Amino acid sequence: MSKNKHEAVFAPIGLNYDNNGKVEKSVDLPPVTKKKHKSLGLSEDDVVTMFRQMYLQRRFEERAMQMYQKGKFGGFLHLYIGQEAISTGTVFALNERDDIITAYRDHGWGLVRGITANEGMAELFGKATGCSKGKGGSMHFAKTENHFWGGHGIVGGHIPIAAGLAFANKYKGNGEISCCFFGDGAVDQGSLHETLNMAQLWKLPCIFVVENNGYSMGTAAHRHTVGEIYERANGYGMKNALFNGMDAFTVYENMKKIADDVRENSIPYFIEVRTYRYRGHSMSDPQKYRTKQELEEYQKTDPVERIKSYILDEKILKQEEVETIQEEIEQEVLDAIDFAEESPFPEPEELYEDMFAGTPYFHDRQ
Amino acid sequence: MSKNKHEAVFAPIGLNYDNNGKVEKSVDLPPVTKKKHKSLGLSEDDVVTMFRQMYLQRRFEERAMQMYQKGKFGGFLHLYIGQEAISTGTVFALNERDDIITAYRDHGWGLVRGITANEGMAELFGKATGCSKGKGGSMHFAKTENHFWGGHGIVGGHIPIAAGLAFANKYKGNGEISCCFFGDGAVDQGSLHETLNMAQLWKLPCIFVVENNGYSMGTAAHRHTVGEIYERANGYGMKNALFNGMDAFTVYENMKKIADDVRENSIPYFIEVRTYRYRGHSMSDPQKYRTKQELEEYQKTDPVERIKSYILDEKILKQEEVETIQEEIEQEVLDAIDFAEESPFPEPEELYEDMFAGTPYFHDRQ
Amino acid sequence: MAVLQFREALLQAIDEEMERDESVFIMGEEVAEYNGAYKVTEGLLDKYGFKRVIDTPISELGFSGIGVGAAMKGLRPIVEFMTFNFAVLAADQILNHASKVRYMLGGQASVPIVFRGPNASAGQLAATHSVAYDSMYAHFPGLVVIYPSEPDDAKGLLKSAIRCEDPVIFMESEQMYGMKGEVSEEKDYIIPIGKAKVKREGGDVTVVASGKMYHVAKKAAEVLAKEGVEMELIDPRTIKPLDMETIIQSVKKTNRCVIVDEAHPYGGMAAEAGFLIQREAFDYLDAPVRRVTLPDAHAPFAKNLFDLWLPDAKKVIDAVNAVTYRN
Amino acid sequence: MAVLQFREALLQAIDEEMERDESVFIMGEEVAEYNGAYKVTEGLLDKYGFKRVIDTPISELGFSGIGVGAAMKGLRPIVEFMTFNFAVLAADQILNHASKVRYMLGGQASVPIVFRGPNASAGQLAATHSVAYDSMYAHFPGLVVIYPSEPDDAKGLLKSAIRCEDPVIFMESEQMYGMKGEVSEEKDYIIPIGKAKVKREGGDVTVVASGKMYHVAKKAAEVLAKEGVEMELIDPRTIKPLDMETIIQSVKKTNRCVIVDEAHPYGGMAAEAGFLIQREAFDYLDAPVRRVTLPDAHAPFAKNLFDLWLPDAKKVIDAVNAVTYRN
Ligand SMILES: Cc1ncc(C[n+]2csc(CCOP(=O)(O)OP(=O)(O)O)c2C)c(N)n1
Ligand SMILES: Cc1ncc(C[n+]2csc(CCOP(=O)(O)OP(=O)(O)O)c2C)c(N)n1
Ligand SMILES: [Mg+2]
Ligand SMILES: [Mg+2]
Repeated sequence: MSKNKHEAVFAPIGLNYDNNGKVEKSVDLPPVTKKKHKSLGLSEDDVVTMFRQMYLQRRFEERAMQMYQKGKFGGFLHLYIGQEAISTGTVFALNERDDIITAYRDHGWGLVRGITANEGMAELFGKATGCSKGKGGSMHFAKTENHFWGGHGIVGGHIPIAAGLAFANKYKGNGEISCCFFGDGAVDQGSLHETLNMAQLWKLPCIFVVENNGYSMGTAAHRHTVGEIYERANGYGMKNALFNGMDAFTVYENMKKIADDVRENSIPYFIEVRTYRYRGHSMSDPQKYRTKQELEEYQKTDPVERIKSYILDEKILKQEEVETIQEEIEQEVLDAIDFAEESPFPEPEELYEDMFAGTPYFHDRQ
Repeated sequence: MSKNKHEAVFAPIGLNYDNNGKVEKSVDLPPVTKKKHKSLGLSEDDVVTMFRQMYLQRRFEERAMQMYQKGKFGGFLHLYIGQEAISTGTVFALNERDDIITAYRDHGWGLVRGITANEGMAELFGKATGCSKGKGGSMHFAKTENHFWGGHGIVGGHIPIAAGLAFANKYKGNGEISCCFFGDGAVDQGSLHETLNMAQLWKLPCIFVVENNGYSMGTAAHRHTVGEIYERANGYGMKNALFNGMDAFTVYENMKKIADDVRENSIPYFIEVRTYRYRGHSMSDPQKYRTKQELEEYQKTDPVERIKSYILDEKILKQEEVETIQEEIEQEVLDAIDFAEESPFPEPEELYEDMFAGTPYFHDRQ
Repeated sequence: MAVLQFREALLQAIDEEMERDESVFIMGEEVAEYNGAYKVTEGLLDKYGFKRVIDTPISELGFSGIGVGAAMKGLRPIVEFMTFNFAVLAADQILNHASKVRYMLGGQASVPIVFRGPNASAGQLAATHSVAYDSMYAHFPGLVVIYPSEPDDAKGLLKSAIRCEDPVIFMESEQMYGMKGEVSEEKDYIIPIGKAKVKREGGDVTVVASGKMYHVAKKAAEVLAKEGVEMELIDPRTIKPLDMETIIQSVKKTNRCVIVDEAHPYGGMAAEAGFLIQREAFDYLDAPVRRVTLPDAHAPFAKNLFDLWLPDAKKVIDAVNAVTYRN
Repeated sequence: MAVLQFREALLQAIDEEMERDESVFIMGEEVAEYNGAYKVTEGLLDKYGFKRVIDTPISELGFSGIGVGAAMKGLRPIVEFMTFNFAVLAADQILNHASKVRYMLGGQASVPIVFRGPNASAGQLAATHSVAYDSMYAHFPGLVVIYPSEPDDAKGLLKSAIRCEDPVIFMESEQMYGMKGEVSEEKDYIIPIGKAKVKREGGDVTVVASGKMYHVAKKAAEVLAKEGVEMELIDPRTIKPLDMETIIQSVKKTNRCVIVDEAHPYGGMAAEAGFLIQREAFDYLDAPVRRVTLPDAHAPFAKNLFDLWLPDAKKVIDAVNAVTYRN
């Protein structure tokens, strides 16, 4: 490397080149809520369902990873592991008919919004029985009848689309709001700026949520975006919030309050949720950009373990009951793998299906 | 129009539909500097040159407008009239080798950076003797040997290019800075957001200046962009400023200070300069979106009249001397018209010139 | 038949469809209070109000995406670009989202949206404001591309576009907005997408031309007719689907073909149609298919260069002379 | 000759040019500390430091524009797109600025910039990650478009691209990065832009194929050879300038031609080359020119559909059979 000390440096310098050897934590987690489920308005059943949901997301992905490594399917596989409190807390806080849209790290969102393990696994395998008929794969889970609009692969591309969903909701006056999830990396896309300005100007009932998991691929957040992410909202006079995304209750509490405000006042909201991605960006990531210690640090705050402990500590369920749930879910996921394996691939003719809602047209089809 | 009071409204409502009849001023002008030329470090000669420059820009465009109306040339014609204090104050504040780039409202910038009236008028006429050889027309004045990089027609497109000029300056360590001018309308483009983030992250010596002239075409600033424009910088932790653009001294004072800071510390800066566009957006604009009173209000603060009065009040020149200058400039512009008229059109072969710096290539040229 | 300007025909189409269907709305720069940069939307705000006629900031990518999302959620947006040159900024939403969302989600969403506005050059506006983008969009799957040449086509096709269940790119021309023509007064006048129209019959040569180029070809036809050469002039009207059937049928009759295309040559509609003609009517061709297009060079500002740059009747005549071996 | 992976050949080219010229630098997502998403830039940061090897945010429009500005001010940027699918967001900078600035300013600035990265599909990545954009960029004036198929071409052409005084789109393939091939060890190995290479000689049919499709065509050639059909296989290497001279010369010999193109059919390189062949070699053609392309449909995820979607040797053989009337 160049020895010239006075030479220009552009991008901020990361872990492996930092002279002072100091390891900055990629995200600082704000405190979690101190409230118990009752004061949050959650029943014991709700808490158990939350746990089920989170555990399903976790095991679904851990098994999916195995299947990927066994070569059962191809394409990208971006795991949500570590971030499940966000999907789960959010979906509990929203109404069923509120719209959700996210990026390619979408399995958790799909499952919590009603894609079955079968439909999800089959989609990963590219089978006709998948939630998107095998057309979309891992990056395009969707269940629009449940107001989950996918799964999108272009970083930042779905941000204006979320505002469009909110636009339609306001246009129709249907009382529904829309909720857009994207990574810290997506914050740097111009689409965010254009959308925030219009959302604020037009008072669109839309919540923009940055799931800041510390990294955009191999680039730590402070190396790709300046300042504190939630403060970006200030430039637009948009209401904003920052909270911990490793605890489902914290997510639930905040999202509920914010969703009420957004719905009632038809306004947009900008949120930074701090979380951590346990796995590599996708399956091919050697993860040299972070230390093992850092990963372990965050794993101590694991959202699935946390809610499990809560259930046990609060004596909502006994250890054996928790284990039974875990076994049930394990079985559900294993069954899903069988289902996916046994499901048929799409018929060849399917290549030309689903392109058009109206009259299909294919130029020079031969 | 729909009678339903509860019906959704998206874009903020403008002049002709505002129920309460209140006419909002499109831009609030901050106060001008109280300093006199000496304490600003300007000589009497400098002040006279400033006046000459501003008067030239004014008369050049007034005559250009006439020529356009006479059908002497076609295309768009966006006049800078009313905004001349910004170009003039800035160019005096910058070093000669600092880079300037702007949008399509570029005549003033070209003239003050050394495009002669002849070269400018010939460009409008599409003649071979124009500053851009007649290839670019009104929107593409440029004189790159004087570090004026044009004249660009895509709203927001030249913003990252300005950062690129700054990047090159930092890369070369040449002590030059770059300065990017764009309208309030351009603030809404995603390119601004992406560029501000990178400029701040990479510490690029670049000044981003919004010439907020109250309108983006027919849309008042508050109807297309939220909040105060200069505050956008806060989201990026970028230094910023707001000042009056109807007074050359104010522009000079602020730009000088800022340019020093940017040069010395290799940082970006974001500025909102408040000004007013006296003419329509382009020649075909009926201007129904503003009142005559509003226009007249701003014309009272006319930057050319202001500096002229200053010169007389401070007895830098006598009335007759000012008149002589005005006559000289008038003649310069009239001569430029003759020059443009008499200049040849580009040779037909010129259609294929200037596309490539290296080996030219035209597919299927026939 | 009423005589209408092109812009009036477009306005009628939008107006009728907005009247007919509450879910149709229009947005874009200056479409509402300014009544449209080129007055296509004149009076719509007064009639339909702020909910359905919406001024946007200069945020092409953002408002196109808002359109896509609104369409997914059941509305029918008409998104006006001040010109398609600026839509390049929105290309990601058009190419990666509007056209693909449905397929990627296995048919779970549809995107009934119209992107419309002026295409190609409009006099001396120089390089960034003069490009014809119809061929570019036609290259990609899932998009209907329409570029009509006359007010009647414009009205009937725009109504079809607004009713289409899928994304449509609808292209106009600044220079044609004031052009007058007879427009059907049929109550609900619809022209099906994908049907070319033989606008002039002739046995000597087939000429294919759409949009502004149709008028250039027509002028050439008039000159050639005086010289005894009868042009069959086909206006495809929709660039995609491209009605090759009608074109091939004509070529089988005339055995010669010239395609006039406002795009640059490499891979434009002319290349595509020409390729297909040689493949499908090889044995019928008495001469190779020729094309008249822009050169592979940017639009210059200077009037004389601009006139050289844009295809004109003379170039069409030359090409016809070449395929009829008259030179 | 050294045997190198495609990615190594690219890296050598970049490394040599950075070594040779201080004004060359590279930027893009993950190019520096991560050593490149596909490891094309491995080791460059260690060798050249933070000034010349620069990680960018996910801001394709912004960093492309920074590249354009830096080029105008005398640097030679190499801008890496993680894939060209994401470059759609930067299309305004590429089409409206990089290629046009020089012309609009009457030659007062030049833009020696290379935009590079993987193009087209890379296995099952679904609709937004699988599009071939070479034909699209070739459509517009002022851009050189290169899409090499073998490591040797890649090295020699990338060096030429970096030295080119004008903007170049240099396209690679995720699926070819690991592919090995002999690469010249000549000291300063340069392949001139715009020259096709006849990579296999044969008298029965001319096949034109570049990039990933070259290998598909080559496989077809091997099968056909066993059946006694000798393919002349031409790799244009640069999509624009397209070396029609070499192609036409071959067609005049074989009288038959198939073009294999990874783009969608409408107005792709195949349409363009096919159009020009019929025009320039009309009397030499014993059969119409045929093409093998993607269908006019988006990339599906499912493996079986994806395999149907992507052109394969069988489709090339079918097309050759058609033009040689063997079916
Ligand atoms: C426009 C675009 N550019 C680049 C990519 C490649 N890419 C996919 S994910 C990714 C990182 C995104 O990071 P972040 O937004 O933080 O989301 P996370 O992966 O952490 O969930 C990149 C660069 C892409 N898909 N789209
Ligand atoms: C990307 C793009 N969109 C739209 C236009 C059309 N247009 C040209 S100028 C303009 C208004 C810009 O206003 P502002 O930025 O405030 O600059 P001003 O004209 O006031 O100097 C518009 C909409 C364009 N040239 N480029
Ligand atoms: Mg992230
Ligand atoms: Mg303005």
